[in-house]
Amino acid sequence: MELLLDIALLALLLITAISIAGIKDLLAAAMLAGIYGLLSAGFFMTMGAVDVAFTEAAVGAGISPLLIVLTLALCGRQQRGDRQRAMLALFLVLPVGALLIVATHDMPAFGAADAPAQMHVAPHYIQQSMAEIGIPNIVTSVLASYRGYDTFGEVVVIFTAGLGVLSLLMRSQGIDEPTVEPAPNAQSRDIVLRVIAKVLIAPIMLYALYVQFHGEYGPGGGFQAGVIFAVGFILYGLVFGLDAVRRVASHGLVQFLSAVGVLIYGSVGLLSLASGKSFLDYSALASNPVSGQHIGIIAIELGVGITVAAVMIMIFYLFAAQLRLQPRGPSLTPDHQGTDAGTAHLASQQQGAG
Amino acid sequence: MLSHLPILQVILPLMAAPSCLIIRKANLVWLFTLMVSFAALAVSILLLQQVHASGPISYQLGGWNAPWGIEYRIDLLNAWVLLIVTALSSAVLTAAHTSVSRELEAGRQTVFYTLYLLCFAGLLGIVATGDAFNVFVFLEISSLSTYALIALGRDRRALWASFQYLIMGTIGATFILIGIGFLYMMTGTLNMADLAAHIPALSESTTVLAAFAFIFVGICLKLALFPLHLWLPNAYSCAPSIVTAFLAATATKVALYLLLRFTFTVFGVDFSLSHLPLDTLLIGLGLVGVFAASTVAIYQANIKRMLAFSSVAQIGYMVVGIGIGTATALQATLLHLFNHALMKGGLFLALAGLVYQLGGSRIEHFLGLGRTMPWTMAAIVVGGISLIGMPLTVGFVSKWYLIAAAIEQQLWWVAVLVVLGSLLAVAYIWRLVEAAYFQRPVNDTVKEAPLGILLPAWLLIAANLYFGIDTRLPVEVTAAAAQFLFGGAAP
Amino acid sequence: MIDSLLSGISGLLLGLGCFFMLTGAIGVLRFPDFYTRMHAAGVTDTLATFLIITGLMLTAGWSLALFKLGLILLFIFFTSPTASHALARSAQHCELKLPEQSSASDPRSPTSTESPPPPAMPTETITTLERD
Amino acid sequence: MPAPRIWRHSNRGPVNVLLASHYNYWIVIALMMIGLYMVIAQGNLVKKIIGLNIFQTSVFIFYISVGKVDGAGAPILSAGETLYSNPLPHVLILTAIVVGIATTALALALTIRIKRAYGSIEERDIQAAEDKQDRATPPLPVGQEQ
Repeated sequence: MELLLDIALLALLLITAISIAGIKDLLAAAMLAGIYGLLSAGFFMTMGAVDVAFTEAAVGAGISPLLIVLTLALCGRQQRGDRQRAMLALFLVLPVGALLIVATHDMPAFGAADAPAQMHVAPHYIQQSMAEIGIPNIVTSVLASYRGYDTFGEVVVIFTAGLGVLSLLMRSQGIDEPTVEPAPNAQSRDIVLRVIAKVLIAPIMLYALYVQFHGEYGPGGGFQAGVIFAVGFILYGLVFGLDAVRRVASHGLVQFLSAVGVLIYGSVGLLSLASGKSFLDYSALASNPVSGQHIGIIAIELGVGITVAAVMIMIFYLFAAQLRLQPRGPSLTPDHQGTDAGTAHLASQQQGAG
Repeated sequence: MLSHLPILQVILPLMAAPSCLIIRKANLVWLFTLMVSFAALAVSILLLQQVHASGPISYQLGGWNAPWGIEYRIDLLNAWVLLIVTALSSAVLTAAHTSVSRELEAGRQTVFYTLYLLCFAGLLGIVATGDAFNVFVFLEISSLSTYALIALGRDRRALWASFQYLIMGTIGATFILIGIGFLYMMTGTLNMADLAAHIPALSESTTVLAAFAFIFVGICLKLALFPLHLWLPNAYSCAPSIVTAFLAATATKVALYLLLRFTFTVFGVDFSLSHLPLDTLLIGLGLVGVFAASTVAIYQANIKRMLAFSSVAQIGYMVVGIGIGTATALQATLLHLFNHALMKGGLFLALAGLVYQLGGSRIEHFLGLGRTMPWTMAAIVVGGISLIGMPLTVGFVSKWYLIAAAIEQQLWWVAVLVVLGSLLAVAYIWRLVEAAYFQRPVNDTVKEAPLGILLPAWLLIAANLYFGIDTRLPVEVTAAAAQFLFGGAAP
Repeated sequence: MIDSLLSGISGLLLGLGCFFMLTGAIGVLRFPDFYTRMHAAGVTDTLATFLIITGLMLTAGWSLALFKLGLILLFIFFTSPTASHALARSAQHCELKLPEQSSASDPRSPTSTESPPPPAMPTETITTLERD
Repeated sequence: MPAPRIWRHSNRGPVNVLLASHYNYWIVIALMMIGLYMVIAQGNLVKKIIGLNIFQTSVFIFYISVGKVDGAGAPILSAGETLYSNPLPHVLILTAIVVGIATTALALALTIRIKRAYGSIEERDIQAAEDKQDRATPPLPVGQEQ
């Protein structure tokens, strides 16, 4: 049964990928990319990778189609046919494919319990993490403690991306410059959207907090929580206008918080350095090593959550602010309605994944 | 605190980057960045001393032992590369304030320095780590910040160059990720030393072979080895001058380090050079790269672009050194790593001064510069001579070792081609000399480049001369590092 | 006894839910224009999700999962109609025409006749962005 | 630690076993090729980015498949369960997904800027504009130029 599900999902993924490659309408491609993300999240679920499925649902089916749609709103949705590069592409892709096929020749069978990947390092995590770290979610143990430094790198990557987008899309004069256009038209006048958005935002935030602090026991953690938290803000921004959401969290504040999250994570590491242990050795944080691990993991997950939420909100601000620069004039209201559906789906997918 | 040096090396700039956003004022941020860079330089000097005195250092991050946690492992090779990266970054940053305040608008300067620090930290992280997946993470930190830094260039082409680099770089990084995945699948570990212990038993496995191929191609994309170099000239010629100087002096060096680390330490000399025809491939690609890139360089009107192609050619020399596959040849590669960083750092900084005064770096800007900007022009000429490989400059030292290694292995044709390649360098450097010294200045009022840029540029150029005469330090360190790679690699 | 009854009901609900979901999908593919397609997607979507989740709740027993499923149900009851509403509003806003005219007279989407029918998210929404 | 052994299909039965046991990997390979093909062949920048996403996601699917153990559950410790999927690939892919979205965001921001600067997001148009800009530069006074 499980195998059947697996085969069906992968076949669907393949079909989706092929149709993305073939379709000329970019908006349809973006939506198919969202479906692709959702399907792969489903696949990860069947593979038992619940944390990954959660993240992929939030990113692959949520944030990334949202950003693509925002980009398309600025760049147009039609693609011109271009057959020139097809031969070159085939010429490059076929050897890669051949190499990959050759590589499968000596691979261990799928799902084998005695494959080398399952034998060497991983058993230690499964058998020892309860004694050494004391939390049931092994993925969180490995993520936050055994390989906590990778996760620090991951937070810095997100921070870098936020800064990169900032450096690309910020106005030349300054960062906090007020927008030129009058605001009256900026918010959706649709009563249904406004009411539902108001009703939903509080539970979304609550859910984000739940995911943030439940990561030790179930799927979830700082990254997923940060994304959901940001989604709450994005929904607010989409319905009530960019200015309204900026009044809640100004651009400068968001920028500041994105740095603070990284600093929190790093400071935990520096604390353990200061007490003579290795960088990010949480056992230095309390007299009992296991409770030290607990404290450390909660602290760094908080750092991750803050940075991720801040960067996602910042990226949304920057992309959305670009829409106002459109020479065609204010196109905010329809845009809100257009992308709101995407957000609603996104939020529901996240809920489903949780 | 001395035992924490390996992590401090990376964590200093990494933590300093978000702090920049909190400081906010561009001048202060520059000062702060500069201090951090010099602190990192001090750390790397201490590290090199420690490693030289007492052998490789291993640092367990999070207090978890090696195959389970992430390990930093500093040996002579990475200590050497760390020193190069931090030293060049410090020199480039000294010049940054003058150049950046001219080339970038005030609002973007803070973000610029933050991204610079992130890129710097990413490069250091790649070099310091002993964990294959950690390499990928830090590779992405440095890459993402590099894309953003390049896109800060004033010309709109900077955007397109950055996009092209982003696509190629991401494909490269994903290839590396695939390779690491294959390795993990076959061995169950991500630690480099642990991988090195497992791979000899698996050398017949096609999966490991494919892993090697993917990692090799992925790194070569980042390294801009000849047929995969297409992103480099655009990226270098469109980026802000300081970014070009920094990337040319450090980024490709780190990619080359990664190539050495994977071929020699992880896969082992036996696997990479004996088992596979990698030596022929590398010599071939390297030499073709030298000739193709040098020839194209001769016809470039934009001098930044010309030097970018020259970088591709110089990478060719380094790769030839790996391909010859002896300790001497490897030493030549490691020497050239250092020397090329000095040359290109100095040359691109001098160009930054030129751009500061003239607003561009096309060949017509050079007319008569020998008279109007004598010091800047002199720096460029000395750097160019070093690039050609004339005696008394560092360029000579590394080429000498390379030719000696080729002759040692009876590869006469390689030696001859290396010399011929240098002649092509004469051709493109001569164009500058001719324009600057044998033509009339278009505009007599042009002033010398500001001291803020000229001094660091001359510092690097002087280093070109100094290490060309007193070769003890680099030769000693690289000899030991090359020995270490050949001796300590295959267990 | 109760158990088998419960599982029987839940199986029935799941089956019905899947059936409606399928009809909705077929509707999206087969219906001629945006509004009817949206009708097919929106109405069946809400009903089918309701049936499927109720079916799952019956099998979950008294547990945390039941509670979570209930929350998801509540969430979807809010979002799914709202999403349909938002779509219809934007279609109305840009005075989207019915297909007979639209494919012939819309210069912006010359390829729309050849391209395969759009997926569950109707592509027409973004036209609003471009027209205003 | 047990020495890893080399897997050979010759000692593991007929071809259909091979097909079933590596089904995931075949699909992953197909997805990778489609993604890479899109990145290279598509002229539209947004389409390239979507292709890059597919390419990266296929690698994620590969990693997660590596970590799968038949009959094992999610790697969350619970009483009475002894068999868990391998948590390490999950952790690696969590990081990789984040890296992927970071790259996507940056690439899309670049696309917006490119649209502003060149008026198009088709590679052909941009290349044409570049060539035009190259030709528009004045003829060079120094003799060696082409």
